[in-house]
Amino acid sequence: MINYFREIFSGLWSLFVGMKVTFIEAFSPKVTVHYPYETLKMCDAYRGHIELIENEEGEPNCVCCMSCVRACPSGCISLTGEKPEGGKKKVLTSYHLDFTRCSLCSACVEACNFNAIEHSKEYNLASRNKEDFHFDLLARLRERNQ
Amino acid sequence: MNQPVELQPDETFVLNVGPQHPATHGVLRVKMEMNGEYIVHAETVVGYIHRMHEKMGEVKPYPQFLMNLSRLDYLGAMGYSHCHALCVEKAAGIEVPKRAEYIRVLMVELNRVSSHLVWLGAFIMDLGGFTPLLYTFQAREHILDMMERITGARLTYCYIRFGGVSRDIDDQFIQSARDFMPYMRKELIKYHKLITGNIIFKKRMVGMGHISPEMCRKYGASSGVARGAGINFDVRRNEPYSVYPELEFEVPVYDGCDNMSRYMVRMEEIEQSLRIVEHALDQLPDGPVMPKKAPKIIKPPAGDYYQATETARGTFGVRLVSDGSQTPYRMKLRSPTYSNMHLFDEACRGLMIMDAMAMMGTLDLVIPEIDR
Amino acid sequence: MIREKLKQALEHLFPAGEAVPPAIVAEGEEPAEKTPREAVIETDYATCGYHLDIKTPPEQLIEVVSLIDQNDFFIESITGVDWIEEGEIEVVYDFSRYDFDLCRVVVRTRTDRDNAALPTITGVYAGANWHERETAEFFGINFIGHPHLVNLLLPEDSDIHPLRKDFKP
Amino acid sequence: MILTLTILLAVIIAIAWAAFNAAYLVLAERRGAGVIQRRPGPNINGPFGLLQPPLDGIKLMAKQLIIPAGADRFMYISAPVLVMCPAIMSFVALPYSDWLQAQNIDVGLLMVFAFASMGTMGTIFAGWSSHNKYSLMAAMRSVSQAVAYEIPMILTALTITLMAGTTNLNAIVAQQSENFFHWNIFPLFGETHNILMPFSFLIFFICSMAETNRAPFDLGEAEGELVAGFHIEYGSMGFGLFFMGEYANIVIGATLATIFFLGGWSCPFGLFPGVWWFLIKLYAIIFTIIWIRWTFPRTTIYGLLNLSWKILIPASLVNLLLTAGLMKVF
Repeated sequence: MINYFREIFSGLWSLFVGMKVTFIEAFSPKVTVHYPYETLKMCDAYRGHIELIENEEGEPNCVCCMSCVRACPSGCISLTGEKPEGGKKKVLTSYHLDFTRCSLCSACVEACNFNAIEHSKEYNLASRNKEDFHFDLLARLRERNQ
Repeated sequence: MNQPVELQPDETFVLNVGPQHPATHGVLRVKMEMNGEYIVHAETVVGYIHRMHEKMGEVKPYPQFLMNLSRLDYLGAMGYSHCHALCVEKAAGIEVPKRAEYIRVLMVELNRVSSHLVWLGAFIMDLGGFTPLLYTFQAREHILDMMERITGARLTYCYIRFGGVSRDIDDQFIQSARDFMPYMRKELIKYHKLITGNIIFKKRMVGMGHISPEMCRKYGASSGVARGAGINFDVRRNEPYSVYPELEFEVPVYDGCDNMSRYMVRMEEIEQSLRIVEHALDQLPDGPVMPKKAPKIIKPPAGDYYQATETARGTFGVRLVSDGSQTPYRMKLRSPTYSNMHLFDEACRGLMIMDAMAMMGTLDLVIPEIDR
Repeated sequence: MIREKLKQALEHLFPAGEAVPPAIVAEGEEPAEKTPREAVIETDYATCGYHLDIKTPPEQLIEVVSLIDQNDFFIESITGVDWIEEGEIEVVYDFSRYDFDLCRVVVRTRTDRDNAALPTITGVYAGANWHERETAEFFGINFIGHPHLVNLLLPEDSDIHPLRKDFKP
Repeated sequence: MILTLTILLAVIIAIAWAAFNAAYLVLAERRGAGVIQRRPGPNINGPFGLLQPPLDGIKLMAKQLIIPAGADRFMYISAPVLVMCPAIMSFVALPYSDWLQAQNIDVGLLMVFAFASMGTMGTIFAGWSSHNKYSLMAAMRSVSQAVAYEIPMILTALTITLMAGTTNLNAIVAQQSENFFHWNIFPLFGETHNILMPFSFLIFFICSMAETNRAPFDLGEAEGELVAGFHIEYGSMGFGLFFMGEYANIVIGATLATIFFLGGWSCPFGLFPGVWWFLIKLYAIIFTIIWIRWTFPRTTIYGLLNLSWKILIPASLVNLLLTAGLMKVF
């Protein structure tokens, strides 16, 4: 009989302890970021989709060694390059990234020995159109330079 | 205490819980044969998000398979990469620098804390309390921020490489990890006040959802399920790997075999993980995080290799059959929730549906990890 | 030591197969040409990750597994390996222990590729149910006596066996 | 004629008040949850999110009402009405001050309880007619829950009636009007000094939460196991009516608690009685209910029934008996 009442009262007490916790929390400051109105900056290590790195002349660093293509587990990079007349190095003519298949694993960036690709800090990448995720990185580079 | 009435064979009905159901945390379906609110028989149907990672492992060279391991378990991805890396390193004989191994353990343990926090919040949400989920997410956010700064991702880390890790940690990370410890301990006290002591919660947990040690053995359960049944088993200590022998921690064991024991085991695991992190930070040696000559092409000698580790969800094992080429001949991923979930069919018999859901919560399910 | 005990018990079970000395395959060395059908091999834990490697013919599988069950091992996983060149599928059973007497046991048994069938061990370990279903659908093995041998992870109506080496999607 | 018109107007105002409360309590709940969980809650539509309820209403009304195949159409459509109508009807009898009341009914207490128990009818109609196993189980739960909690609730109300000697809600308040110590919750002075009343209040409060299917007793709509319970198959405004009915019931429960125990519109110090005191007390209780919802996990169905049959009903019976005895003695 005593246990019956003790259980009731200890049970009631535990409820009040819980309510105190939420009461204190109710007067603590908000912790959320109101997303479309405020945004956070991505950290340096953030892995977005890849982006070409340019040299001083605004041309891509890429020498078309194809090591990123080979390193990619999903086969989402395709690039072409050609040797210009009289030139010594290969010049990048197209660099396509199929972002629908990319899993942002960073293998291509690590495979690159010429500091030619990096991760962008872009994360607002939602679209209803699949074509929006086939990036022409060379065109993006040119666009950025203008 | 609650016994269903005797029933005729045609008095039961079949209830489809899932594939989309709030309590199954993903696409899992349980076909329950019910007698009123009592479960007569349950059959779990898995495989809705099966992606055949094992086949991918057979067709890709070793380094390209690394990122798949993060996709198995979206909450505790680091532990899975760790196991895979350890297995391949063992097979190929790659030396890992001490510092890298410490950083791996640091990250795995932080990841374990964050995984358990999500489990805690989601579990209380199964029980109908929504608020603890957001409290645990606040604490988890600190961990994710810390790890994002180093690894570059919040869930699919892909941080561990064969021979080391991709990026060294810096002073800011160490400082924030140290600051996190007292904060997290304070939060844990809050959770205990808000949840563990609560009479409603206790009534739903104590003595409910019996899973016996014998059942654990027959089904190969691990993690909180086994330790909540009084089995003193943790791969980190029973079968030491990595630098765990150098670190101090205890393995919490409760022998209630009920929901409460499994819950308490996981809550104490958070504390122990914090202890490991603290200790690893104290002992962190200097040095490189990748070996001088990290092999680009990995060709383990032909043979059969096995490595098990303790991830956030239990014993994860990688069986690697190599034929000496650049791609594995066979890559078997033994996932812990697979065994834990299998046990549900038998354990939930005779329970009421709400107790069965509470028990399902204590199994700590992550469905992609069952389905692989 | 549970390892010694189990090894002796198993050697008792295989009177025909003589005990093979520990086969530590050194680097570069060719593996043995023809592995015996039944053997208990003590392996090097540091390189392989398990202690005992038991090869058993399918007929004796249940006996071996029961013996392991009696010694309080828990089932860790069941999987298969398709040795297409030898025309055989190897099914691998992993067992381990909950206590500190660490002993990982691997039981291997082989069956013909074209007409793959093995006895089920669900009678011994109830937890083998899903593992066997998974192995059955991935490799196309018929586990004779299994209570509910339908596809687990693959779609219910599919009859592909994706982990066979000759599988073409 | 004029009298009839006045009554009609009063009833319309009561209904509007019920609907207004139901709609804005949804917002209050969401904002309250946000405060407890350290996030803002809905604050985009209008100042402080005040336009959220009407916009939600427009959205719900614009949606198609889908009747599942195999459903009992008549019952399916009538269920939300059966939940919302009795809730609104009860408002007619509820007094907010000595003059602010739609209709002063001598059996007001009985009428409110009668209508409150009719809401369960809507629940079981919805659960049965939806042709869904989840909703059926939820309906069965709701019924057993309603039966279990009606008894202690009415027993407690009976205690109040015994002390007040009337079922007129105005008269019950009038007896507590002097000051704080005359309220039924702490009746130290006046005719009805009864030390058991705080427990009565607790019983009544718990029962009113259980009656209105509020967390932690929301077993009828336990989303953890029964997804959404009895209104799982309802969309559009059918769902909206269930939602509003729930909040209207909360208002009724809180109003009754205020009238029975907290002295209605009387001031704690006997000064300036008025409708504002009533509203302060009413919303304090409602916010406590919201606060409780966002703190506790859900009970189990047998835990809930055990609580009722093993603790609350004996307690309220003992309470009734002792109150009767005390009244005889003093």
